[in-house]
Order: sequence, then structure tokens, then C-alpha cells
Amino acid sequence: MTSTLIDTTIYAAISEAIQQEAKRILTDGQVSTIVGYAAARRKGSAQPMIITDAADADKLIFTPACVNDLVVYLTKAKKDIPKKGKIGIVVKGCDLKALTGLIGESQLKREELYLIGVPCAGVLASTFAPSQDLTEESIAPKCTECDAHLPTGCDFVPTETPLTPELEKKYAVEIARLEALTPAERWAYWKEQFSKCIKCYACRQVCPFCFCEQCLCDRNKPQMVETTPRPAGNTAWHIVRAMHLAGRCAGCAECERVCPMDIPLNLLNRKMAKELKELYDHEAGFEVLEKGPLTMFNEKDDQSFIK
Amino acid sequence: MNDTLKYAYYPGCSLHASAGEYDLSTRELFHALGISLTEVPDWFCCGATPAHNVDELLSLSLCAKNLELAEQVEGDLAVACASCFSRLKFTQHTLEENVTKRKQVEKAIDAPVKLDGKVKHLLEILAKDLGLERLAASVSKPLAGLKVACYYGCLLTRPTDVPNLDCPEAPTIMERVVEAAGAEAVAWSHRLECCGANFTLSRPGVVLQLTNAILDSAKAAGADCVMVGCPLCHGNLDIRQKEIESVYTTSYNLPVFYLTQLVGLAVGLASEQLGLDAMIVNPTPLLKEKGLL
Amino acid sequence: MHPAKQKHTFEPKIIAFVCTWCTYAGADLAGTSRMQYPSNVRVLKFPCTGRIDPVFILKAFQQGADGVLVSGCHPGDCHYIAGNFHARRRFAVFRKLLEFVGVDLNRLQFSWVSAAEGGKWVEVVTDLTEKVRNMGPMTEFKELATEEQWSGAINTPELKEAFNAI
Amino acid sequence: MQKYISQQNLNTLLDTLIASGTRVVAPRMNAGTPLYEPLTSSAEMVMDQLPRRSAKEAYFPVCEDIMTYEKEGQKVSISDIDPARFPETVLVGVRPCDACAIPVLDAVFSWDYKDEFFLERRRKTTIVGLACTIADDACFCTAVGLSPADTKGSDLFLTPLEGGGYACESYSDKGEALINNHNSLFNDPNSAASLPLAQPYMEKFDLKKVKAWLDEHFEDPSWDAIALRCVGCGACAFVCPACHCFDIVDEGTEKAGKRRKNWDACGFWKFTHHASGHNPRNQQPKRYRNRIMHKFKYYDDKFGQTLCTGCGRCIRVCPVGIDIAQIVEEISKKLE
Amino acid sequence: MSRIGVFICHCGENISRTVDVERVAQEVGRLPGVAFSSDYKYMCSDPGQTLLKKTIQDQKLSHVVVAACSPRMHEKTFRKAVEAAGLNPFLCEMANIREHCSWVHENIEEATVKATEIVGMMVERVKKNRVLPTITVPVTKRSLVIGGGIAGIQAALDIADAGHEVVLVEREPSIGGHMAQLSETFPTLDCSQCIMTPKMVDVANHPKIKLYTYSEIELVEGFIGNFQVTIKKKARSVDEDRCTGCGVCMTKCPQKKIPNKFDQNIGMRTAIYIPFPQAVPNTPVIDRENCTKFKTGKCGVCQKVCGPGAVDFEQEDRLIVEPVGAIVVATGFDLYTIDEKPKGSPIKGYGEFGHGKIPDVIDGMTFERLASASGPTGGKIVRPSDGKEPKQIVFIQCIGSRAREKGISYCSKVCCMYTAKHTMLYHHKVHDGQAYVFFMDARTPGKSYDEFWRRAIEEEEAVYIRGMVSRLYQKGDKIVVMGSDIAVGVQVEIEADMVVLATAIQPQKGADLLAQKLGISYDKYNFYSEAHAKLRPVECATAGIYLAGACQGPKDIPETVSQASAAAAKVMTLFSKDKLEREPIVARVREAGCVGCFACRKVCAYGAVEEKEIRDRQGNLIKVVAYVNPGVCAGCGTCQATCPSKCVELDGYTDEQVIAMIEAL
Repeated sequence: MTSTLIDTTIYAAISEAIQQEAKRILTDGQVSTIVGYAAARRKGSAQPMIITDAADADKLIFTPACVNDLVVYLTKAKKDIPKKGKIGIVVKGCDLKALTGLIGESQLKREELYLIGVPCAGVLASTFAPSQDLTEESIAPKCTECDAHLPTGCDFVPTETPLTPELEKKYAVEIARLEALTPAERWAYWKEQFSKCIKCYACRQVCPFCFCEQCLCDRNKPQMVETTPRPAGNTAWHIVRAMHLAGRCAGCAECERVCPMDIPLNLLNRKMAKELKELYDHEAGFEVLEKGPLTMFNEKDDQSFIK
Repeated sequence: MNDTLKYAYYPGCSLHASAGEYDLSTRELFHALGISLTEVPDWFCCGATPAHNVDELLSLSLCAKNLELAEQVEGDLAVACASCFSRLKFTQHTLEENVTKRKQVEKAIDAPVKLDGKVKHLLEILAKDLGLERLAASVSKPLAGLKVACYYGCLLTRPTDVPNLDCPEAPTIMERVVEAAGAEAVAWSHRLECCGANFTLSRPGVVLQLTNAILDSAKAAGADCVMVGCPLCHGNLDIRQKEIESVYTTSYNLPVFYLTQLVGLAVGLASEQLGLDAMIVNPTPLLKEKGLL
Repeated sequence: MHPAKQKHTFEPKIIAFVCTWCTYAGADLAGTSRMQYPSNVRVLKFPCTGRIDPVFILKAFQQGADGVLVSGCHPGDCHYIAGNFHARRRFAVFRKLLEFVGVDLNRLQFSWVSAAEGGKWVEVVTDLTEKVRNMGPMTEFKELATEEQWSGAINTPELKEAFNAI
Repeated sequence: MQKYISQQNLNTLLDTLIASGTRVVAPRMNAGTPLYEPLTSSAEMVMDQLPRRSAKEAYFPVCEDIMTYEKEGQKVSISDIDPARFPETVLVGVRPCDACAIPVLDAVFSWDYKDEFFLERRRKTTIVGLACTIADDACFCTAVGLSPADTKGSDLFLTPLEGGGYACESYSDKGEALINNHNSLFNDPNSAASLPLAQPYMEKFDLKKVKAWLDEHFEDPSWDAIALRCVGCGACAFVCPACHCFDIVDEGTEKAGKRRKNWDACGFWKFTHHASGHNPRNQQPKRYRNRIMHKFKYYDDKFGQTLCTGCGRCIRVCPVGIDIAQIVEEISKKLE
Repeated sequence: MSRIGVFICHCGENISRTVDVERVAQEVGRLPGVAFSSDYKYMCSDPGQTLLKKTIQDQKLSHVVVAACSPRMHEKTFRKAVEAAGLNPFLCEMANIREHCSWVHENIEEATVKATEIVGMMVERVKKNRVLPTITVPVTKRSLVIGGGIAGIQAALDIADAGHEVVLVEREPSIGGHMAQLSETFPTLDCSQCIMTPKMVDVANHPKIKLYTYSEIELVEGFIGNFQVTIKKKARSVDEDRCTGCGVCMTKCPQKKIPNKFDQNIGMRTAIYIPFPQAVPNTPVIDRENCTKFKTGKCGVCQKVCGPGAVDFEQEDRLIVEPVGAIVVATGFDLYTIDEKPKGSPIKGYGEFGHGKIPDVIDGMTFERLASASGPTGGKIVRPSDGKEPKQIVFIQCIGSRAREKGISYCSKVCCMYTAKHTMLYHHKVHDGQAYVFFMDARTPGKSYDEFWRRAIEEEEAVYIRGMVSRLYQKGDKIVVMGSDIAVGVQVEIEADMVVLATAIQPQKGADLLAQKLGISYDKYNFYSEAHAKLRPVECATAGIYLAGACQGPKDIPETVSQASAAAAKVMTLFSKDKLEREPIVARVREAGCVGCFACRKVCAYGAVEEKEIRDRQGNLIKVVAYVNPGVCAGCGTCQATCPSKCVELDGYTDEQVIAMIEAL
């Protein structure tokens, strides 16, 4: 069966606009560096690119293969990226949410950034080759639940508006399916998934919110979490990670995309987001918050689970 | 806010009977203002004041059913009668708060209770949805020199937290509307006193006493006429005025208008479009004197 | 005089994380009032429930706890103004996470026990112990702990027997 | 010795081995991901996909115990792991890009120090290679001088034939033994042509040139251009058939615990992080440089071999699209 | 490896009856790191402690676990003993095998197993204990008092009399606050000013009190014992040192018709003025909004007539920094505005009562000014509208108070009493007049309070009507008050000459802003929150800051004064030591790992977390990290549980200690 195409014709115009703007702000010295996407060797593939020279501006593109959340390059965890002067960055709506969260956590300053927002109809799922067309089937799961096709509050956004068909919300469906199972069945499901984990920490390294200089899961005095890639340590690692992201993760889904073992990590994060919405009506990434849902409280918070 | 305002319209029993002129003037006025009213199909009595005194579930169910019917029509629910307004609002409020009652009612009307739809009194629509600026803009015959005593009665603004039409004890919405229509709203004391409502049938004495106090203070404040938003108040103040005058050997001769009638005049509607002839205390002399007819 | 204890085939291991000002004191009161409750519980004292890290609960299960109890001051009574309010949110979320990965929440109990509620302490501990005893041992994490990546596994027939014996 | 084995017989062979208690490891699906894993039945085997992880873990586990300790009072007692307990293993359906890495690893693990853990597992493992018929634009085995039909490292090598079944040829006593022990399942070779082999389109690198440039350019601005975007995960190293760095950690409680050997990766900041807090590879490009240097220079210097078989796994999994094939190709052009 | 000594206490038989202590001692003796393990009858007894000390020295113990009763019982005892033996007290832990074991279990086997595990747990814990030095914080023995009402005055005098310097800051030109506005005070009816002014003068003359009037708090930095307070001294336009208070300037000032706020705007004052004759300091201030000189540049009469040349039109606001060790907040109250709904406030007004529209509807404080001998009418009670004496006067209680629908649900506490007082004052001055009071309940607890209220009714003939007023309106020169008498169940209508509304007590405007400067918490009405409603009613949760008077909640004068003295006593306790000692159970930040996300600061209820810049040797900023001020930290550890990278650790409850305990089980 052939799945219906998703219209990405505007991406060409967007790429153009990004190039123009990048050239402009680099030439007039508004920014020192721009983090964006460029084409890579493999057919249709794209890769993050960090440019400092206006001459390189025309290398920047936007295609369905521009999957990365580039915001990770702005975090303390990525010290090596030159951070002198204002930095320009190309952001999709989903990436922007992470950026918003990072400002709230004193990791970034808006005034030090120049945001080039990308109107986005969706990007490819990691399980499909970059050369694939963007279809309802090949689209990244996160895009089926996207509520930020048009990034807001950026310094520059191309005028194109994406056509965004209503798609079946893949995570919502999967979460519902898992919730319907018995605890034992859910345990079996995650056990199988986590058993594949080899602790390559790709999920951590690409996560905008894993900006800790030293991850507590790397510590050995005390060893809060087993560091060895064994089922026990793997499970603990993924539980702790989901907990640390609760209320912060806005669903860029990078962890899931980069997992070489295809572990559906974003499921955990979305489940947490769902709970936080239900419990405290919190949704991450829409505005810079002084306090996150787990660094604040309300005296009337639900305590039905407490004896 | 989109420009063509659309509402479901719940006239209520009175407007199809004693208060025909209220219904008429409402339709005419809204038509003139380009606001569309669609009468709720098969609407029926809200239970008015009696029902909830004898059977709460009944009164809640009646309103809940009407609210459900209203869902078929696009737009918020426009209500003219203060009593209907109060009952519908009460129902929403009660069922919002109390899940058990909601369950009972849902069982009774055999349909899910709809609480998201907004119930709005005509005043609200004129003052807020349409807006005083736009209202004033559509005034062609300002009610210049007309001194109006705006009479709220009990139900329009009270109790606190239910109608949320305006400040329960010191409202100004009527004044603002009638002033937008070019008239002068007089400051007077009995704006929110009770008119005796349906005691008019069982204990007329009480009602006479109350209505007299109201008319008296209106007159004292120098009002030419009274403006109401409730058929029952209207009845007590207008129909009984002669009787009051005779009992208390005094003379008021205060025409009692529905808000839609006065505003209607201001936007240039004719007396027959507003059913002025249906009024007991004849307004014609006053309106002539003020050059409004 | 308390009812004669009947022997059980399985005695659960219950780990309790409690705050020092309310629940720990409540447990002390149970002691000074000579109330009786199952001996399965092991109490870890913290200044405040706000100090209790979800990782501790995880670790407790990994270390073979069959049930975990977290208990502190009633809302508004926190010795540190709001520690228990923060804890309440933290655990409201964490338990949802555990539930989602397949932990049976009947094994994880939260409670408010004040310094005056020796009786409630006894009740909470007894209930949890009974509940968990009837559920049987918490095998999930124990199994995990013994499992290896296939590649690292070595032939250990006797270990397998030992485990199956549990 | 040349033989033919039908798919059916191959399955029978594997099932017999499994029944006899031998561990049969082959590509199978685990929760939607193709991996080399022990089979419970030949039916699980999937031959048409390149496993996500390489075959190296059969003899270089993701994680293994190397000793256990116990404490009591003021004394500590230690007990070793007995290599005799490593299971007999037959590794089936190994792609040349995995198999060719085995001799490469042998070199390092039996160099100045003999790693009994690796070597014993090697001894107990029989490798059944499989000629490769599937390639995508990440593959580049031919570019590093190997081929989809390379038999290096295989004890027995299967080549899929038109009309089903495999031509098989043994390249070691182990392979020989496997055939002899199950003679009935093998037939004489037939004339059927082999299925068309995979054709990675990447051109052959001039590895000499590459090394020559690397010799001279430990410090070079292009390292930044290559790897500034590297996020420092271990994905590339962990899926690589040739990467073999490991880390040793003690895990356990005050009373008892184990010393464990885990895969490690030069991409991790911790990899060269000193106890002092100093880190000689203090930036990601320096860490990535080590990956290239080790594969195409250091290993060559020591063992005269290249530490890359062109399987393309690291290219496929890299979160930020770092493409080792492209990098090496560009380096090889630098000297022109 | 550590050398841990374990001491199992029998507690007479309390423990040994159900726990086999010898066996526990044996089993624990086998634990890694345990060098000595034995049992003893009474560890807390003198011989027990001696044994403990001796063993520490003989066995060269590195850590100690005493398995006995609850640490809440004897932890201090044993830590002292351990310290005496030369070990850091925090290397000693108690295992609670009495309250948590021997007393709650009867089965010896079970109890013994449990006891062994409890002790084992503490053994693992103590291994990870660190040497903790007691924290000492220097104390600046000067105190700041904010607010010069009766509360502030009382606190200031008490502290100053104890010999400590006090900085007293008042926003208005004179101290005295609301009490100075009152005519007489219940329940004794003594003249407020007569008892107030002497105290005001004491403040002015006290050598230890530094008085800043017409000044406000700009900024508060630091922590208990070490605050830095920046005070903004607003330009008075009159030089306090030169001014002799002769008052000529005021007599000559042409602007004479400015409503005097002190007189609730019924009295008038000049542009250069003192709010009331007994003002302290007796130095005028120029109200620049109404001064002709400032409006037009002309005039300047005051300057011309001022002998000492004290008038200074160029004077500017000044900022003064004062170091203090403690702060008493006594900002008092404000009256509920009965006009229309105040903008942006959840509190609704009483527009229906015609205040501001009907001139003869006044509030209680205005009545005080009318009744006050030094007030604008010289104590004559007359109608603001026409100066006639009201013959029928209606008092309405609970205006705002206890009115949920109006946004205030609390009781203002003093209205019942002052209304009763008002009826008396009225009756004393208008003998043929009649006072009516509408009330919900009469709340008169307090020494001779109820007697006072009864007197108002029985002797002073006030008519009390239980019920609320539904409406009042002007009718001719009368005010018609319609209400219900629910006791009798009839509608009442009174034609009054004057209506007095007993309006609710609210915190001062801007109370929330000041709280934010001070870092103290406040409730939804902006009343300041005490640390504990019952046991710490005068302290704020923020160490070193204390509360006095109505800024914390409605209070009458005696209550206010006693709380002020209590606050003063707290300050003196703090000042009784040169250094502040506190248990070193505080959080510390591992700066190397901190990424400065400040989650810790977000959850800290004490504002103990500050920003700290990390710079390299050249002084370049490397990063900004969290710093926990040990003086402020209360040691709850919420920060640590919140810190994603666990880079803030609570001494005494580190992750290492906790994990070790869990792993011991």
C-alpha cells in the first residue's frame, strides 16, 4: 500500500529564506555563528552545520531529513561550540519548545540568540532512510502530535505556511494501548525494550535537557544507578531519565530518534507530559516559566494517592 | 469577535403571553442591530419561581433539557426574562458544582448535561458582546432629556456568583446601556428592591407596598419613566400602577419600559414595532413631550 | 493482648522512608504506647519528605524490597514550610511513571502520619505488610538483577536452580 | 572442502545444534530490531537484514563479570570467573564486514597481554559467514579493500545461490568439523550461480594516502570542521565490529559485589577524564580525531591493519550524521 | 578500612526482654568495618558513657553506633560523649531498637532479626558520615524596626532599653501610626494620645534609637545576624537639624485647604505641615504636589519666614545603608476601602453603601477623628455635610469582614469593640442622640471586653440590631437605612443623620512588595506569615526576621504591644550571643558539577540559595553556580532531591549515606 504524501513543497522556499537571512545577519555582524542544517553525503540526508562565514550561508537547507533538535548545541553540555557574541539558530516549533524550557532553567538568554524559525509540516521518522518521501507513514511520530508547526516569538520566520493534515496521534494511541495492559504485561514490554540498551547514551547526549556537567548516572560515590549495560542498570537508567525530564521535556523526541536500538523512549516522556497535564495542567515549552511543575506546588494539589 | 452575532433565543412563557411586547421589541431591536436570533426549537417552561420551591430535580431537569435543546442552535443562549435567566444560570451553576445532582438530572432528561454553552441576558449581549460603542453608534434618535430609573429587581444580578451579570449589589449595566441610548439614568435607591414577584396573586397587599416604595423613590429621584428587564417586575410596576396610586392616594404616571423598547426607540424603531400600545401606563405623552415620537 | 501470630510462608521486606519530625516521631509514639505491628518494616529517617529522592524508592526495589512506604507530615505541618508539598508532586508523578513501566502500585504506599498518630503508623504499616504479603514477593527487579546481556552470560546451572527455588 | 546445503538442512543443522545444548547465535528480531542473538529455533533467523549491532559481542560481550568479592569484618575475599563456563557457540549468518573484523581483534587481544576472556570465547565460537547480498548507501566494505564475499574470519562460509540454498566452504578445522559432524545435511556442490552480491558504490580509498596525511596532521583545523557537531555518545563505537575499548567497574554493596568489564567508547568525555579532573582530550573534536586516528593510523602502526571494515553501521546510527566514509574519502584526497 | 564500634543497649530490660542483644552484638561484629561490638545494660548511664569513651580510645574507633532508644531521646547525649572522647560528634549514630523494635514486637526471633538489620543499616550509614564542624555565624547586634506605630515603637523601646541599637524606619512624616489617630481606647476609654505621645517622645530621645521618618525600605540583603538594609530617606524639603519646630512656616503658608490624611481628609492642613500637633519629629515636611513653590516656582514664603533657614527646596531623596542583625516588621494595617472595587484586586467594594457619594456615610477611623479632642472638630461629633449634630446615628459592623462574597472571609477582630466604644463616645457627647448598631455577632473576648460591650447597651443605651443592612440611601437630608432584625424577624428602616461603617482591617498597601524585599512569606490577603501558627507566632520562617502587630493579622492594641515585646525578646535572645551556633546539617553545593539551573533555588523555602560566580585566575567568568548560605539553610534537603545532577548535598543525609543504608538491607 502507498501512504498519502505530506506536502513539503514549501521547504525549498524556506531553505532559500533561511539562506538569505543567514547571509544577512552574518554579514552585518548581528550574529557570530549560525547553527543550521546542511545536506550530507547520503541521498537526501541532512546534518547539523555550524557556520561562521556568510559565504557558507547558502549551504543551509531545510528538508524532511532535518530531524535534529539543534538547540542541544547551545547548551553547556556542548562547550566546544563557539559561544562568543550572538548565536543564530534554525529551530522547528518542537525545537523551540526545548529552547524555551532552557531559558526558564537559566541555561540560555534570549537576548543572546537570534532565532530563525522554520514553518514545518513534519520530518522523517528515524526508521526510514533519508531518501524517503515524507508520507503519513514515514513521518516522525512526534509530528503526528505536533501543535507547533509555526514557531512563535522568533526573530525571523519564513512566510510560508505548511499544510498539516490531521494525523493519527501515534504516541497517544500507543500510550493508551500500554495503559490498557496489566502491570505485568507492561513490565514485560519495557523489559524487552530496555534489554536492547547498550548504554551508548546517545539519548542523553542529544537531549537539550541533559545539560548536566556530570550526569548522576555517571557517578560512583554513591552509585545511584548501575552504569553497566545490564538489564537492571538499563531499566534504572531509563526510569531515572524519564523522571528527570518530567515537566521539562516538550517532546523533540531526539532520544527516541537517535536510539540505535529503537527503544521508544519518547513514549515515557509523553506519558509523563500527559500526567503533568492532567495533574497540574502543565504543558512544557510554550512560555518561559519561572518555575517548572516539579519545582513548585499548590496547596490544593491532588493527594488522593496518599493515605 | 466576529461581526455577525448569532444567538439561540429562549423567549420564555411570559414573552409569548403577557409580555408579548417584550418579545416583539426584542426581535425587532436585534434585527435592527444586525444580531441574529434563532428561537430554540420546542423550548418549554423553565419552571420559573415555583418549580424549584417544590421540586428541585424537576426545575433543574426542565432547564437542563432546555439547555440541551439550545445546543442545536448555533451561538450562545439569549434570554430576555430575568426569571428564566436566573433559573438557567442556577441550573448550570448547581450542576457544575454537584456531580450527584448532575447524574440525577442526566437520568431524568436521559441525555448528557451540557454546561459549556453560555447563557446571556439581553443586557449582556447589548453591553458586552455588541459593546456600548457599537450600540451608541447605531443610535439614530438619542433619548435626549429622558430621565430613566433603571430597575434591576432581585434576579438579574443576584445571588453573587450565579448570574455574574454585574456587581450584585451595585450594578451599572442597565444605566450604561440606557445612557448609550442617549437617555439619562437617574441615581435612585430602590433599583434592587424586590417588587413582590408572584405574590402579586397570593398576597397583593405586600406587592402593592413594595411596588409603591419603588415607584415612589423613582419619582423622588426625578425619573420620567422606569426601565426593566423582567416581565414580572414589569407586570407589578406597570399593570398595578393605577391600583397603587389609588391605594396610596398618589400619582406617579411613570411609564414602565422594557429595555428593548427604550433602546429600540433610540435606534429609530416605530412604536408599533415596539408594542408601546401594549403598555398600561401610556408612554405617548411623555415621549411626545420629549420629542421622541 | 494481641492475637496469636500465625506463621506465614512469605515475609515481605518493607522499606519505609519517613521524615524525622512527624512520621518518625509517630513511630516512636507507637513504641512508647507499646502498640504492636509486623516486624517487616525497616525505617530510614530523613529530615523531610522533601529530601526523599525517587531514586531511593527505585533502589529499594532493586535491593529486594517487596513494598515501599513514604511518609511525612500532613500538608501544612511541614517543619520546613513546604517540603512535603514538593514531595507530594514529585511522588504523584513518579508513581505514575513506575505504574507505566509495570510496577504494581499496591507495593508503593504514601501517607501522612503526624507525631501524634502512633495508631495511624501502626495501621499504615500493618496494612501495607498484609497487602504485600498477599501479593507475594516482588520478583520483577530481583529477576532483572540476575539477568545478563546474553553475550556476557556464562553457564551457571546451580545459580538457575537456586533462583528457581525462590 | 566445498559443499552445498539447502535452507531446510541449514535450519535442521541449527535446530540439532540448539537441541544438543550448543548456543546458536544468528540474526533475529528483538522487539523490532535485528540483532545477533541466541536462537531458540532456526525459524527465528532473519537473513535479509544487517543486524544493528556487529557480531563482536559473541566473543567481546557488552558486559561481563571478571571477578567477584565479599567482605566480612576486617577482611575481603575475591573469587575469579572460570573461563571453562563460557558456552560453546556457533555464530551463523555473519556478514563479511563483521567476520573480517575478527582477525583484526585477535591481533589486539593476543598481543602483549593475552586476554583470556576474549580468547577463550573465541576458541569456543565457530563462525559461519554469509556472503552479502544487501547494501545501502552507507555500506563501503569495498572502499576499505574488503568485499561482500570476503571469507576472512569465517570458519565456514555460505554463499546464497539462485533457486535457494547455499554454497558452503570451510576455511578452518572448526568449519571442517561442523560439516563432518553433520555430514548427512551437506550435499555436493552444484552449478547454480550465486545470487547477485551487494555492490557498495563507494570507490576504493587509498588507505596509504589516508595514513600518510594522518601521520602529519594530529593537529589540524579540519578536525573541528569534521567533528564539532559530534555530541559525544558511544553509538558509533558500540555498533562497530572492530572497536574494542572497554572499561572496568566494580558494582555491588559494602558486603559483596562484582568487577565488570563493559564496552567503552572514545567519544565519551569520561574516556580520558583523569582522576585529577584534567582531560587531555578536552574537546569533542579531539575525541573524534582519536576514532579516525585509531582506525586508520595507530592500529596500522601497531598491527599493520585497518580498524574499519566498512559495514557503515556508525554512519547509519550517528545522531548528527557524521559520515566516516566521507571523512576518509576527503582525507585521501587531501594529499593531491 | 573504618574501625566502627557498636554498642547495644539493654535499656534495663526494655530492649533485652524481646531482643537477644548478645546475638545482635555477635552478628553485627561480623559486618565489614566493625572493629568492636558489645552490649551493655544502660548505655545512657554514667558508667555506660564512660565505657563508650574508654572503648573509643582503647579500640581507636573511627565511628560509633549506639543501638538503644530513639535518637530523638539520646542522640545529643551520645554525641556529646563521643565528642568528649575526641571524635567528631557527627561520627556517632543511634540505631533505634527500642521504640521501633523491642517495644512494638513480642516475638524474640523477629525482634532480634530486625534489631540486627537496623543496627547493620546504621553501621553502613555511619561509615559514610563525614566530620562536620558546627557552623557559627557572626551577629551584628543592631536591629531594624520597620514601622513607627505602637508595635514598632514598643519593639524599638524594648530592644533599645536592653542596650542594643535600633534603627526605626517610618514611612510617614511622623511616628505614631494609627494609634495616634484614635480618640479613646477600649476597654478603659483612656485618651489614646495621652498614652501614646509619651512613648513617641521616648523614641525621639532614646540614645540607642536612630529614627528615620518619611523613609522607606529600598533593599534588604544578607541573612540572620548579617543584614544590609538600604533605606530611602525621602526629601523632606526641611533640614531636620536646623528646624526648631517653631511652626511659623505653617502659619504663613498660603496653601491652607489641603485635606489632611491624618484627619481622614475631613480636616485641612497647609502645604508645609506636620500631620498633627504632637508629631515626632516635630519637623514639618513640604508636600511637593500641593506646594505653590514646587508647582509654579513662585511663593517660597516658608523659606523667607524660617529663622534658622531650615527650608531647603533643593533637598533630594537619600539612600542610607544600615547593617543590622535582626529585623522586626511592624508595618501595621490599613482600612478596607468601601468605595467601588479597587482596580485589579480580588476584593470587591461596597458601592451600595454610598460611601464617597453620601457625605454623611463615614468609616470608623473618620469617626475617631471627629470624636478626638485634638481632631478637626475639636471633639464635636458633627456631620461632614452640614456640620449639624447627628441625632440618629447608625453603626454598621462587618463591612468587608467575614464577607466571602466581597473577598474577605476573616474577622477583623477589633470592630465589635470599637463600635461599642463609638456608641459610648457618641452618647457622651450627644446626650439626646440615639445610636443603633447592626451586627452579625458581637465578638468580645478579652479582659473586661464583654463587660464593656454590655455597658454600651445597658448603660449607654445603644440599640443593637442583629442583622445586616440591605441598603441605605439618601432621602432629603436623612439617610434611610434598610435592614433586617433577624432576632425578631422583621424588616427595620431607620432614618439616620449619620452612618458609620466598621470597615475591615487589611494589611498596608504594598505589604507584599516589602515582603518580597525581605524574603518573607505572606497569605492571600498579604498578611505576613509566621513560622508556625501556634509555636512560633512572632518569627518569620526566614531566620532573623520577626513580626509585631497587625501586619501579621488583625489585632487590638494590647495584643499588638505584647507581640511587639515578644518580638523584641526574640531579638534580644539572638543578640545574647556574639556568634550564632547551629547544627551543621546544611546543604552544600558541589560547584564543580553545578550547571546553574537553580532548581534548588526554586524549591528553597528559605531563600538560602544564592548565585555565585566562578572565575578563572585571570578573572574571566567561567560559570554561575548555586551557593547555599549556611546561615539561612534550614536543612530540609528538598534542594538535593530536586537537583538533577545531585550537585547539592545535605550534610548528614548525603546520597552516599542513604544508598549505603538501603544497600545494607
